[in-house]
Amino acid sequence: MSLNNEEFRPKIVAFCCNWCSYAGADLAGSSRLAYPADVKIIRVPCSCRVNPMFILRAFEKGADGVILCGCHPGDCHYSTGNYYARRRMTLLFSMLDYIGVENGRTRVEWVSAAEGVKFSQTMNEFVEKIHSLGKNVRLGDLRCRN
Amino acid sequence: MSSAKNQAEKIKEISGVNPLKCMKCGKCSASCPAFNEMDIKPHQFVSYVQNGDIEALANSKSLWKCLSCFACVERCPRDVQPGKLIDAARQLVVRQKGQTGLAPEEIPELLDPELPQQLLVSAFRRYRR
Amino acid sequence: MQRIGVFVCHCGSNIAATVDVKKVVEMVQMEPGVVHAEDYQYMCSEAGQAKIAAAIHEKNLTGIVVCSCSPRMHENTFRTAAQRAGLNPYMVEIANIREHCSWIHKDMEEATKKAVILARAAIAKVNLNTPLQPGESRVTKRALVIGGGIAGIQTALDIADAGYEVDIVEKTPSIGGRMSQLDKTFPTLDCSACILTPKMVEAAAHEKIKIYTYSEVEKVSGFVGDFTVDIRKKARSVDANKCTGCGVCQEKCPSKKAPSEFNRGLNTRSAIYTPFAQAIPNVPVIDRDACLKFKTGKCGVCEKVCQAGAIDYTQQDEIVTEKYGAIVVATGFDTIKLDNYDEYAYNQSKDVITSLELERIMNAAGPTKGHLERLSDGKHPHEMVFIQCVGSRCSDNRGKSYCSKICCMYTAKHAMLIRDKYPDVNVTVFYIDVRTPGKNFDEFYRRAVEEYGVNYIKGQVGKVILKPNGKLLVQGSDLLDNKQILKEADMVVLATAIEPEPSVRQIATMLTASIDTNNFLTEAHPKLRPVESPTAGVFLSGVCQGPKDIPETVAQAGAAAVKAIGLLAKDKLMTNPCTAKADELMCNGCSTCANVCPYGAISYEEKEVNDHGIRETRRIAVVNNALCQGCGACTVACPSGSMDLQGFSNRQIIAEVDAICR
Amino acid sequence: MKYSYYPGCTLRTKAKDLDAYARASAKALGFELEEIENWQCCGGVYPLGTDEIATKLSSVRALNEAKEKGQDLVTLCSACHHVIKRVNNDMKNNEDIRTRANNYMQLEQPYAGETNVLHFLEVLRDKVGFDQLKEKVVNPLTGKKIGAYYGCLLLRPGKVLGFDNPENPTIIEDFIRAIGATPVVYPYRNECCGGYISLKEKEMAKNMCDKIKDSAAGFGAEMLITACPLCMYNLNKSSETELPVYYFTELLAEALGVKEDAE
Repeated sequence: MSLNNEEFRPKIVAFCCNWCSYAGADLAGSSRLAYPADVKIIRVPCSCRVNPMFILRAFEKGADGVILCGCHPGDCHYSTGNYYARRRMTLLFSMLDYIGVENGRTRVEWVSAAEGVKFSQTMNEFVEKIHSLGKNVRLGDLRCRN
Repeated sequence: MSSAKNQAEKIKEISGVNPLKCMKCGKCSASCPAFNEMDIKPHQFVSYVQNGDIEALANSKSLWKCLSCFACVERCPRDVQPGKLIDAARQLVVRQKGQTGLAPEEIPELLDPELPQQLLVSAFRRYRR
Repeated sequence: MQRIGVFVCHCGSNIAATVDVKKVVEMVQMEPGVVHAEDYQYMCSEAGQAKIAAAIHEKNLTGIVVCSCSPRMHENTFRTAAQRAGLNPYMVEIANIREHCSWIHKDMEEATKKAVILARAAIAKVNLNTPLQPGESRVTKRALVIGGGIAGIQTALDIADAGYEVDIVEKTPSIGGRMSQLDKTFPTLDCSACILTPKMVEAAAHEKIKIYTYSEVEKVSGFVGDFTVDIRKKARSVDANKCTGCGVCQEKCPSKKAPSEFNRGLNTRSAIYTPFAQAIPNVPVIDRDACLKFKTGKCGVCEKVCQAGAIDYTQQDEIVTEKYGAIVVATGFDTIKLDNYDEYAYNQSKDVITSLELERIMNAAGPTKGHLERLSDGKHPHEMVFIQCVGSRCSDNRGKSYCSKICCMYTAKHAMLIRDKYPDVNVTVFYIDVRTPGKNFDEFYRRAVEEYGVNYIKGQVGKVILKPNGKLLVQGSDLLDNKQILKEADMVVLATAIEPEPSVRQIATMLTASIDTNNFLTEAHPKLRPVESPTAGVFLSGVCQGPKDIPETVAQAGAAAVKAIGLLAKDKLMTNPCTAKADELMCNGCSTCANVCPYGAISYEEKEVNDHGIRETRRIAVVNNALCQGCGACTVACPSGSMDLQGFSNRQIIAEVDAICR
Repeated sequence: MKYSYYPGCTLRTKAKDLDAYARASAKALGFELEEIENWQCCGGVYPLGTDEIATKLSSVRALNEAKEKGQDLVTLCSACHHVIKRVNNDMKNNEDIRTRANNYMQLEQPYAGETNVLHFLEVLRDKVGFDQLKEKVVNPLTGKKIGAYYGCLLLRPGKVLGFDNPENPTIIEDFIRAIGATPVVYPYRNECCGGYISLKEKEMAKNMCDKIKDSAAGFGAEMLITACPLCMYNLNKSSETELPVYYFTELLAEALGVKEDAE
């Protein structure tokens, strides 16, 4: 447990596909649907562009949660990309669980360009979940810690 | 007794209803079989709660006329479910004021040989603490 | 090392009110590679762009980060500005500090912190950007319109008039769509058929337009400018080249019990049929589910009576493959099923009907020959009640959350027409709100009230009750009078919500066009690109994009046509340079990438490579840049890490991750 | 087949018929109703308030007992069915209520809505099957025109009870057909009879019952059947319209030829 009394502000990386979820996040923005500033979005062309390595990297660098958002199944701009993403992430998440990064720290969610409300809700829920899990220390590089 | 605003909040909490979802279509009042017996009509419950006019609700005849038949709950197109608001208002009155729609001394003369137990049981559940 | 300029936009107060832009400028200056940083009120303005150009020249910038609105909004603006100043446009990255920051956060300190982090991520990425050159692809100068209603017809006519070939694919036996089912149109009460049929004829006669009726889109591949589409021409069982359209077969057909789709099932039609008299083409189809010849093998009457010898029971479905440069979706709508609204007794009484059914009843070619009568007993009604918003504006999952938009106006039209033709009929309308935004619309509604004496009651109906005497009792609210009303009626008409024609889902999937939770196709931008799908080369026409009336549909159809023409007019298209690329030295030719590529863009070549001085021939993946759409599936599948995506490379994304987690 | 069975207070007293005919019919149809031990009254009214826990516990006890036996829980009285089904739904879907109720209950295994709650009519429809029932009928009630009176508690809220289409139900009509009689469909069959207020609001209850009976009679019904003792009492007591009301189980027992067994 950390001894400092500062409020825990999780670091959360959200990978969003350009066609659905990034647009959904834009819609959440233009509709002023708030979610915590802890979430930072990285734009990728498709959810299938997200290499499991990116997620491991994020945890290694101190992320407390990583969420991947793509188009709904069947609606992928590239037809099948989100299916690849789903399979890859299912595997990765079970492995993460095995090495001690709780399942709740990772999530895959389908958000369409029209679902600003869903995007905001999802992020709020996810941040809340990360808060309940607390700081992620498992994959952080101990040698980098002061 | 706490302020009207707190009571309105309490009613929202007990009922789980968000009155802001109401679009004032009146389908609840159009469905209510007890409409003509009510002084405050089902669709008005929403605005009374919104405006915090709880005193009027508490004194309303409607609390005791609602049949809990869920017609308004079933048909409400906005999922507001006014029946739950009415029930929560009744709960509030029963709990806080100790007021009831049924006094024990009234009961003997209301009884008849065929009266099913559940009617008494439910009357007590509904009308008394 | 890059020389990066960072430009922070105030966006008026949109950003500056919640993000301390000066602080962002101050903070990013410490980032590696940054040699210039400034803020300005409107970066996208002429003056803002000039600032970028000036900085490129003065500071010899090699990369740009603009902290502003979403890249979906102005990425192109800033890339073009950079290009004009001599920089490769792909050296520009956007940090989205408006939609993803200032608009969703309230606390200035927090929002500023986040804006700095988003800027850092973009800077980290630009540090690894490389100049990219877009390729070129060809444009097939022909358009496909899916759906042959008024939207599709209008789009096709406009594209054809501009000189391009257009094919219309319509799944029913005739073009015409919903508009052909309407009796009159608001707010001028034109006869619907009178204004529609000339357009249908014009489309059929146009030398640039080819119409595939009784046909469906089966498969779509390719991309903007170069789509390949399989169209299934369903077997008509009638040879269109021989048929003269005399109609004798329909008259003589002994199987007349199939419900008429055109009349909404209110009456029946023969097994061999054209949906309506003005059908185009005027060639019947045999409904094989209803035809005795197909069901029992016995009959063959139509074949015997056909003088032209056009009947062909052996006809098979046919697949036609065509190339198109642009695709316009115009699939239209249907009314929702009313099974969730049995309180209105639609399934219990024949005298409770939908508004579209009333259109058919009012129409001279309809099931009652245009006479207003109860379908239960054929009697003339004296009291009619209209119920608005049936299944619209519902957030309880029973109906649709949206306003269907057209119902208020067509109900006023129906009420007016009935009062005009049958002054003895009293008309009552139960409404929640009367919504009439549109030219001459409110005046139209007021005429229904003031000149025709239609009785409007504010309040929804709770239940329609059947009486033993065959009458209906409508139990509704009168909110202005605070009363519950019991109104006796002979007929009840439900203003039923409309929804996108259900087949649009499959079509959207084939086109990889996005669709919203209500199955309406999503536009590329809700305000600025309302007739384009986010999928390049796909355009939207009519109700498939959202509820609209005829004038709006026609306007949008024209707009979609213009966008399609704008595309077809080009000889070449610039392709997206953010394509996959294999590192020759790392690739071991395993074929994993080709297996996941949805475009078949990856092939393998035997190529001579120089691996640290060793020259040898290896099997290496080669990406066809014209086919690659840049999804990146191959980059993750690649076991050796050879495959990477230009513009979204592994190193770039990892740099962003690192910057965010720092 | 064995089911856990929750009779409820009224079936032990004023509505013994409803219960006895049901048991006799069940036997004839090849299933058994095993009364759960020490059941307590469900309270007669589902407590709508989100903060009410104690009033839901008796239902949870019954539900948990069925769970422990690995049986579905069958109810007969509309009110009991309504209350138990809704409490079960809360236990399944409402984390807050589930946690608090389990804190009170101190069960070996927490209860989380595992039990399947079935109304006797649902057993007939979904487990026995109306076609099967039809085959077991020995005294078909041919020619009898019967109106189904559903009332409110069995049907609403439709999303929770999932009993039948709440605005146009067919289960009792199908039942009537299965026992050889003719169903009479009338629009007030799912309108409230005012049972809950019949204790004090006599006039109001009378109006409502008259409406229902007049409508049914108007469409040609010779009798009504119901599953609810409260409706039965109210329709008989509050209305002067001559239209007999029976429990559906009585007609079932009659059709199956086991009516005497029950008496």
